[in-house]
Amino acid sequence: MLLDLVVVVLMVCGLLLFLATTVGLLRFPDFYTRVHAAGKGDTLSTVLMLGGLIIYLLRDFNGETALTAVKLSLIVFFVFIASPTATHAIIDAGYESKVPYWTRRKGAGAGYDGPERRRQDRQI
Amino acid sequence: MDELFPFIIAKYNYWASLILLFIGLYGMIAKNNLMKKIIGMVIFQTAILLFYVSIGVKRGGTIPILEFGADHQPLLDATAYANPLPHVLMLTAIVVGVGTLGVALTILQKIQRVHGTIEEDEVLEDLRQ
Amino acid sequence: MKRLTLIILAACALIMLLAASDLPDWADPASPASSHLSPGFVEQAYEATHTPNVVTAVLADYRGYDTMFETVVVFLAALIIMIILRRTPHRRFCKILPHRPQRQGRDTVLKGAAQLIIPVMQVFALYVLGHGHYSPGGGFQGGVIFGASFILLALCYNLEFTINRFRERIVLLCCAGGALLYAGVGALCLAMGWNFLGYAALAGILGVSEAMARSHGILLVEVGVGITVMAVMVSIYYDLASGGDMREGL
Amino acid sequence: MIEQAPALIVIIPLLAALLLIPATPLGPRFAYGLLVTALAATLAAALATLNLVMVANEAVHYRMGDWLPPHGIELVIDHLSGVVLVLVSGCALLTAIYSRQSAEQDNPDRLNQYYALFALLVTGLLGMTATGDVFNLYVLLEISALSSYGLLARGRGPAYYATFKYLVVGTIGACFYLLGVGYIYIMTGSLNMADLAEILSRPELQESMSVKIGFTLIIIGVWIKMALFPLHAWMPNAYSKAGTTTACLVAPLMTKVSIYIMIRLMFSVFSVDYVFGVIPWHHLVSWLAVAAIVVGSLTALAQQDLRKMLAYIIVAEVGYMVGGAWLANEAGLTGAIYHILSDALMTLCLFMAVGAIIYRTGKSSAAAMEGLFAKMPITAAVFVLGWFSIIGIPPTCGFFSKWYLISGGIEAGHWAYVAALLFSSLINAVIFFRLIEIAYFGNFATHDGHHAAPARNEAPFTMLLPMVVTAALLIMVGLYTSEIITALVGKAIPPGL
Amino acid sequence: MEQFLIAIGVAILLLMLTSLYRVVRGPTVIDRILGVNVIGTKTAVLIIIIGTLSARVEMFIDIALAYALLNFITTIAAARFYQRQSQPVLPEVEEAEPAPSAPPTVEHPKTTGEGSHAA
Amino acid sequence: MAAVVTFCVMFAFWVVMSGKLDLFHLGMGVMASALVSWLSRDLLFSGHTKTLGGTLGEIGRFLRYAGWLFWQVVLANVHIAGLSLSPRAMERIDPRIIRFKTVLKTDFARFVLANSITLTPGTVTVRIQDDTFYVHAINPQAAGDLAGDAVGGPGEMERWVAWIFEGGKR
Repeated sequence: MLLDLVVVVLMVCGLLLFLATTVGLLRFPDFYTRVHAAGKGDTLSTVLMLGGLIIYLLRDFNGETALTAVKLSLIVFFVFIASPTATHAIIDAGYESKVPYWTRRKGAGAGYDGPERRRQDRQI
Repeated sequence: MDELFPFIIAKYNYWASLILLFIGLYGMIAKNNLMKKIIGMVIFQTAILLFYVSIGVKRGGTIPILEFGADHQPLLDATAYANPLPHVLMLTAIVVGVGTLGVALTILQKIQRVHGTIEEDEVLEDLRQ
Repeated sequence: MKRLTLIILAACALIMLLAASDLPDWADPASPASSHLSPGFVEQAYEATHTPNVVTAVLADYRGYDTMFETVVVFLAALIIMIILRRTPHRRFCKILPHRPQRQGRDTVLKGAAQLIIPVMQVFALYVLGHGHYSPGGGFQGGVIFGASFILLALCYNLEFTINRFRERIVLLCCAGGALLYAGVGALCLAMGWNFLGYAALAGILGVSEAMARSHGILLVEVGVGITVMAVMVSIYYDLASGGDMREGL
Repeated sequence: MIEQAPALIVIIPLLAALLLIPATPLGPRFAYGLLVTALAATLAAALATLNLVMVANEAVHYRMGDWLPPHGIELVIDHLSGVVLVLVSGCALLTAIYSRQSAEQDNPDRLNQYYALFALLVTGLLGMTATGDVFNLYVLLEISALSSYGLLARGRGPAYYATFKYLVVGTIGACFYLLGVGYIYIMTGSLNMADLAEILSRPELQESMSVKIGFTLIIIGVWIKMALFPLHAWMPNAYSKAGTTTACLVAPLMTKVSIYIMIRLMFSVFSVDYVFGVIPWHHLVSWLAVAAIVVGSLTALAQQDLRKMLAYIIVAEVGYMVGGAWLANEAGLTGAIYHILSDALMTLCLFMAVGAIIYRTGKSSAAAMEGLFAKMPITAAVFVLGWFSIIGIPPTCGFFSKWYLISGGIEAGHWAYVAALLFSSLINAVIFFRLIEIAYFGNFATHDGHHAAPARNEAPFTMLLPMVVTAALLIMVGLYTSEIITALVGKAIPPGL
Repeated sequence: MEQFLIAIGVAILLLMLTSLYRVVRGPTVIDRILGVNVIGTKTAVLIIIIGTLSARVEMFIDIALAYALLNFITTIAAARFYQRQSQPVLPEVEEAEPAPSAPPTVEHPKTTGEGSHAA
Repeated sequence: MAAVVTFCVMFAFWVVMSGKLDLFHLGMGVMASALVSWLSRDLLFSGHTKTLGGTLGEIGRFLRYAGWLFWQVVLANVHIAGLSLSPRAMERIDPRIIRFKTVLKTDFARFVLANSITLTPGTVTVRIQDDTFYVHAINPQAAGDLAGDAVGGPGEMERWVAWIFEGGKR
């Protein structure tokens, strides 16, 4: 019962983080800040959900489920390496190709760059 | 109308894949951009994959990998597993589709390099000269 | 013209959708597709081939002839892509692709990740290939993952680095070699006096029962499939990513 | 070993294709030798199989992997497929011998890979012919289609766009076929042709709308593959831009094997009663065939390029055979099957002759024919003989197949089809005389104004030999028409027609 | 508990569909790649949940791991492709400094020297 | 040396994945691990291992670091979740790119640092050009966190990473 509660808490936390990720992805003003939302929320929410599933599996503990749990934790480990790397690759590519940015400073710099920048981006 | 809805729900897999199929076919026939033609082709093939795979589903059937009972003997109850044949067929069809896609992309790359464009009318224009 | 196409296609779609009325319902256990051949496969496959994964058994044994040609299709795709893209450029027509330099000292993160992930990925690929009998997997899946590990290497380091590890000629040899292994196993069975691809013929060589011989035969051909698919993935990546001139990839 | 012959037909070219890749360092002569040897062995296996069939006087079954048919895949070779197997492997062997110079000329750098594609195309065609499983047929259809894309894209100049179009259309065709098989599979649960035929004969499936749609989709898919009239637009461009060897291999065989498949599916999977009794649109097909014949012939008349002209003639010939098969009588079907044989031989003959002309002159327009009789007398003779067969002049086999087709048309009372056949022969004769005029009386004056007899410049021996053999076969097959029909073609006619 | 897992799965699916907005809308290609990456990561979780529900999770782990790997490679490849397309071709001189339109740069207090390269 | 360690790790991974302990599958595992450790001999454990003891020490220190890092990840997520769900998000965002030079020598240590920066609150590594890091910070506070309290020296995280891979004191 207690384990069930832990599972529920973990998975709901994961879901909430994913919700935050999605909201951030839709709401943030420019590409770079969206990467923040997507890159971070994605990692931990995946990990939390997988953690919840691991505990759910381990409720009836035997050799087979233990092995399965170890395999699942390998996915967790993989996510920890892969997710920041993918985030970095994406933001590096965006930076290199001069994706328009958003900034609060100065009236002229605020908002997106002019339309010609975006048209240039479309061509790719 | 009352009959149509249960009918669609009961056979929604055919509806979904056929609609997808015709979207792909439309893209293949009507689009001017050759890349979009290829995308239409992929949609078309995917629709057929879905069509087949949906045949294999059996209510109450799990994936067709035999489960072992406590006595280490497999449970050989055919109704407990999905139909394996469509999966096998579609594995083949996927591979064929990927091969076709690769060849299509290659030829497209060559067209782009020879004619300088992947718009069909411009390619035809270039050929006429 | 486009509107005409749309109308014709919509009409065809409507006819075919309405004709779906005499198709069996979705997931109907009594439909002919689920009741004619499939019970036979599920019930006989384990006894005949010692392979719990029925899909693998059907794929590599009952319909092994199809799968052999499937491997050939993969090989064929690599061959065609190579023969079209790698031809000496046509003097008048083809433009030379623009050349972008490799970036130096920039890929620290990707290289670090690749160092960690690639070996693990390769073992995973071999695991998927070797355990096709017991879990979803087999030659195609394992080959794809193995090939993808080389693609990851090419993405994170660069194309030249990968080509130096895995040369184009060897890739092509692997493409043909895997399919040759498959067809060779089949031809071996034929030479042993059984029909083509009757792996039970291997029982004499391996010294096991016929069902086990079929199981090992399946593993052998899966290895062949895996080699071909792996090499083909790499070959297609080499050709398509560099436009056929092997100078630079993504 | 003889009972393994059906499997060997498919395996030998496959193994040859796979072995050609590691054999690259051994040089072009080895590759050529390997290909020719393998195809000769294939022809031997095909002849052995045909012999088996004729001795047993029934279909030979070969179980792949020793599995019983509805679960496993089997090869089924009866009289019809036996003939087509011999035809395909024979034509492939002749083309392989012929390819010595032109293949090396077209592919200086990648000859082994080119030959591997060649062998795989042959594998696909033979496998399609031999198989008894509808899904296996799809896989082999795609193998032959993919390798023909590769071969055609190797062609000259703007071949890429033509090949791309062929690829898109071909994929639509193959996918239609696959979808049709899906419909049939849903309704029957089987993929084996014999098993399907048994299940489909049940009365509740006869009227099923889904089976009808499946049949329609399958037939449309095969029609796209064979370039029947409204679906033919991809073909002439693709064939006329191809390399010489490619054209000789692809043009005669692809369409003929597709027609064989149509006949096989119509009568082995479905039945005569089903196709001509239940399917509501079977009357339309012969009109489609009439349109194909007329349009194909007229367009051929307008062409300047020799190979494009031949490609449009193939469009018309496809009309002959489809019309013959759908006339719903014995003479028509006999004519269609016999025409598969004779048409393959005569298109092969003509494409080879044109290839030799292109090889020597470098041109493919009708102007390349100038002074042909003086420059290349043997090639010219072969060309004339091939064209006689196309027109339908006895004793070439083209005459006899056309004879059967016309008598089938008369029997069915389908006068438009008969008229179209005669019209097409007339057009072919017109084209022939136009070409002969150029060849004989063409202006081969040199620039200084006086007539100089051009030097003799015959095609090389490896090109001449298969050409002469094909031309001889045209006459031989013509002379032995009645034997071939009673011993082989007649046995392939389904009962009830 | 099963209902709970189904609910979580459906919620994930809905959120994935919402993320699809970013894929459809863009505005730049790289935004779409980002959206696809997010969806792909969650797909792996969804596969495991489905496996748990059908009580055969050990079969689905392989699928999920393979999917996660391929999704990672896809993302990297797409990003690299996008990056490559915006790189200058060889005849031009390669830009040494980062893009002029990048966000404003402030020197970190601890680094010394190094001229500012702000836009 | 590196190949032996790689082989052991790969074989352990195989056994975990396979879960079948009969001779046939273990034999396949040995072959697979040997193949991979030959193919990828210069990938895993390349460049930054000297001895077995050194490797084990690195792994031990890394595990301690991982605990700290996980806490940082949680903080990062709470931070970003709060930011994106907050109604006044736009006012709290003030993105900028900061640049600094790292003291880390090996590529692998830089990789660990870069990924750690990406995982921690408010910062994403944008680019590494040799030893220069470009980091996108979502607001000035996050940039300040990265710097750590000791102005002029490396930030806290960088000190951790340096401690793992280059010994020295934390």
